[in-house]
Amino acid sequence: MVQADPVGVLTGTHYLDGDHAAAEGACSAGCRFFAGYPITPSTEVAERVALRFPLIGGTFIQMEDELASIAAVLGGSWGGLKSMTVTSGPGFSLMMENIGLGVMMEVPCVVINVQRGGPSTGLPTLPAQADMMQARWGSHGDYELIALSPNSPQECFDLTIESFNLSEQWRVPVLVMMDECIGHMTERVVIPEAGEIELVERRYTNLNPDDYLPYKPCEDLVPEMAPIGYGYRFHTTGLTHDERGYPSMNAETQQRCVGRLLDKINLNRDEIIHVDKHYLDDADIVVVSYGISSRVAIPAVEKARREGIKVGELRLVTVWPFPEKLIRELAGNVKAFIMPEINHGQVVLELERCAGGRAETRLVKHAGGWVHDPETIYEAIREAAK
Amino acid sequence: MTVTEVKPDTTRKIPEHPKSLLLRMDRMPHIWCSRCGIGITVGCFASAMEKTGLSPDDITVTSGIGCTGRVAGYVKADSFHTTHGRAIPFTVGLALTRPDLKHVVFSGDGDLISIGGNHFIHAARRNQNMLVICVNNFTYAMTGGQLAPTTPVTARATTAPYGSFERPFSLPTLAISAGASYVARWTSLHIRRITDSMTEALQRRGFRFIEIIAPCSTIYARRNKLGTGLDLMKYYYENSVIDHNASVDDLDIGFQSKIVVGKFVDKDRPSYGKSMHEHFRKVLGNKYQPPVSGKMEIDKSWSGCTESQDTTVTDEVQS
Amino acid sequence: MPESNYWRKPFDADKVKSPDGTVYVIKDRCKGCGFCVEFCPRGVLVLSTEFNRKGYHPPEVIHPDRCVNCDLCERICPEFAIYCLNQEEIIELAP
Amino acid sequence: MSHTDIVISGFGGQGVILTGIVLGKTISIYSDGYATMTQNFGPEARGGACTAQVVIDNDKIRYPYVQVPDIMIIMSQEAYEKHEPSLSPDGMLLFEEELVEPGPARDKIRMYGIPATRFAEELGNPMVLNMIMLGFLSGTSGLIEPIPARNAIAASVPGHFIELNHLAFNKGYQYGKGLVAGEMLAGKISG
Repeated sequence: MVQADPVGVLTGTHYLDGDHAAAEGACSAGCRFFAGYPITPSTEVAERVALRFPLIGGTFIQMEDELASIAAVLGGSWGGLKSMTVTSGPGFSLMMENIGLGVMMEVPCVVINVQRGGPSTGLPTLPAQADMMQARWGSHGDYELIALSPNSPQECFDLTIESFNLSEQWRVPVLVMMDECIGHMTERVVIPEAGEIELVERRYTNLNPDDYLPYKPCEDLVPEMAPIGYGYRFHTTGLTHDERGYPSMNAETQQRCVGRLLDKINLNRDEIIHVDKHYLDDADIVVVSYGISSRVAIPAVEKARREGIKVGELRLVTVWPFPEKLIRELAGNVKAFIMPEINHGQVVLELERCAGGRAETRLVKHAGGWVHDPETIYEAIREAAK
Repeated sequence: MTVTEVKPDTTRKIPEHPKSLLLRMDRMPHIWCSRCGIGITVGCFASAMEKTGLSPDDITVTSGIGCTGRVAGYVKADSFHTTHGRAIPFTVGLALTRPDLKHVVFSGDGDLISIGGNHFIHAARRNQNMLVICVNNFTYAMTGGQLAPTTPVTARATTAPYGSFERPFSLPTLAISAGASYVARWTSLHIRRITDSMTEALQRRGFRFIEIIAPCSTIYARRNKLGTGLDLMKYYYENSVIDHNASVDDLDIGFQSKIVVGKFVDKDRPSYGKSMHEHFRKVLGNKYQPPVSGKMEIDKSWSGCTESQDTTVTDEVQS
Repeated sequence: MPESNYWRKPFDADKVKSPDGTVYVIKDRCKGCGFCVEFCPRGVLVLSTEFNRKGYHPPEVIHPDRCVNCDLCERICPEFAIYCLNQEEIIELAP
Repeated sequence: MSHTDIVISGFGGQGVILTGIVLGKTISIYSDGYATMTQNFGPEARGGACTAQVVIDNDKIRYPYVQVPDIMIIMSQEAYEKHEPSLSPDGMLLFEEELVEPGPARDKIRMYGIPATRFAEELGNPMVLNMIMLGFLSGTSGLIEPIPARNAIAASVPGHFIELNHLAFNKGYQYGKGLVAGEMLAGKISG
């Protein structure tokens, strides 16, 4: 852990929307390369980065499209700078292939998706949480990555920094799954002193080039990186590769290569996953939610509590990897899970799988365009309590 | 003098291949077919590297997908084999974060000009700092011979079984009109010219483009009944015309027509990074913080980057 | 195999002392394209009748004395399977 | 500061969003409360109708949108027609009186009009109409105090516009105070 560079940290109390707060999070986290393409409702992130980067030693480039943006971000990260892009649904779809390349080449980088209603052009200016499964499965092949879900402008700042830390630690693209409501919601954002912001820096090898294998993992299953131009002369590819980074297209290497990419996240879940718990100790019913829906759920939970219903709230700060162990534990103790999502049932599928029939799961769905009415969630709690 | 026959990696008496410092000889034989021209261009690149005196640590090589997309895997430098069409934008990231290095994109016509065509014109427009080498064999070879944006009219492809009727792109024309600062075209027979162009272009800044017409023996030549790659090499000999001052109208390539080659553009135009730097310095004055680089402040004798940081011993591997 | 038609003989060829070269062939890397044979300006090479491990006919040096160490075979070989060195280079490159 | 839902609406160019930002800053940075501002953000907002919503509370705000507006700041007829029906029966309607012709008051709704655009022109810049409206909010409702509001304005507009915006705020504030004082004198409301 090192402390943030004060140059990028706009210490103070601000009144910012989620998009601008995320941009400040990137500046504070030491992100110094940004490539992006304008798309509503994420553009304000790029705009603020464009404004700020020339003042803090960053390089901002507006690329020709989202395909180029994510590719440039991967290049920028290999070039040695913390790199980020930002987009929304249609652009996120275009980025999918190279998010997979980021997973395969193990490139630390951050992708912010300010979610809007879909499919296709959908609702460019209105919120949804309908890209959650795309975040999980949108690129082809088996993979694991990390997705966080902030629920306030303050968290857009905090979790963007956290995303950079996670991506450097686990050498994986980290997705910040915001939504239009959070992105365009303005609230107080406190940016601390640089000395209070802890950053994870990239783990470069200290082996000699002759001894270095680019994809030989350490104990935590993460291989160390080599900087370019220092004699390592490594090769990296999106093809299935061996520890030398050379293509090796056979079933055995595939198992080893992909197996480790999955294991490095899955076996380290306890270290990666972060959840918020409220009133879980005596809960019969647990409302499981993430992002803006977690904020909207709280008034409903509190109202039900006041009426004597034993309901708790579990808020997924980390949505992917999913807190499977915790859900399995809870499923043995509670009667029902309720999940409000601004989609027609995505993360709830994972909830249901982990509940394994031991607790009922109920989806409070919403097609997007607005957030849930807390009353709807309250009704679902009452229904489940019957 | 007698013929000396050498097997790879055999006795220590035999000298190494002269290019073994620059190419990954541990990966030879490579995947390219017999009579394919790509290997020639890679050899020329290695020669150009020698002529410039650059170390492999001074360059990066990035490829997309396809036959030429495999070049990155054979060059003994930090090398990136990326996704289809995205070698140029990937290199935009590399070039902007490591402006101290030379960045080379080495890929095929389908990769760079079809799926990656938008990136090509925009990188040229911005004069992004990279040397783009395109091996043009008029077809998608790795996927089995489909129509490419370079396939000449009447040439056959698996997806144009009755011959192509689409007007192909002339790549130098495209690069020139998009604003590239260095544009040349050669065939794979012009080994010394290619080497000279690469040598020259490696030493320039901005967006530099070299097209190399090369034979695809197995797919393009066979489907079009043109003999083998050797016959295509002979065709290049007989039909290529060097004209450095050719007008863009002369640069179109018809089916087995003459091929105008040469160095068409070589001009000094500020690169993207330089324009950015100068613009901000002018507009922002001393508020401007020049971009940090990903280059690490360590001299070349250093043997590890993270001695001061916690590192995990790589010997203890779980896999 | 006839000598190449594609490369003219320099007018001062007899006056200039050409450097000697030694041709090396990594036979099993060769894919028998024939480029080196076809384009060698001095007709040093022919394709041999023997097969290498992959079933290709690698080149064979039939006129070693004619080699002037011009490097053309090395540069035009797509397989990195042939190269020529002069005496100094051999000493330099030998491990 | 009890829970208050505020809608600010007008047409693009009137500074609706900035009004929301300055109001939110006044509460959440220069006072002790919490304020969440959201905006109806859509292609139709460009030059057309424009609305900002501010939720104010003395506790952390969960549900971010306005549910039943307690206060409305209305700067166009279109905005009046669109939003007035949702105003709380005991809410407060503040309107630009030369641009909005309101219907009769419903229920216990308190209505105050101000010729803000004319005042802004008199101050030399029609763009400061929004800060006149904000001052008017302060003067009529007491929801925000002038000092934190002036601080929030100073932190939100370019340096050379601060003074003008402060003047605009004061103009609206005084006018609002005057209207309320007049009502009290007339015995319409009690202090």
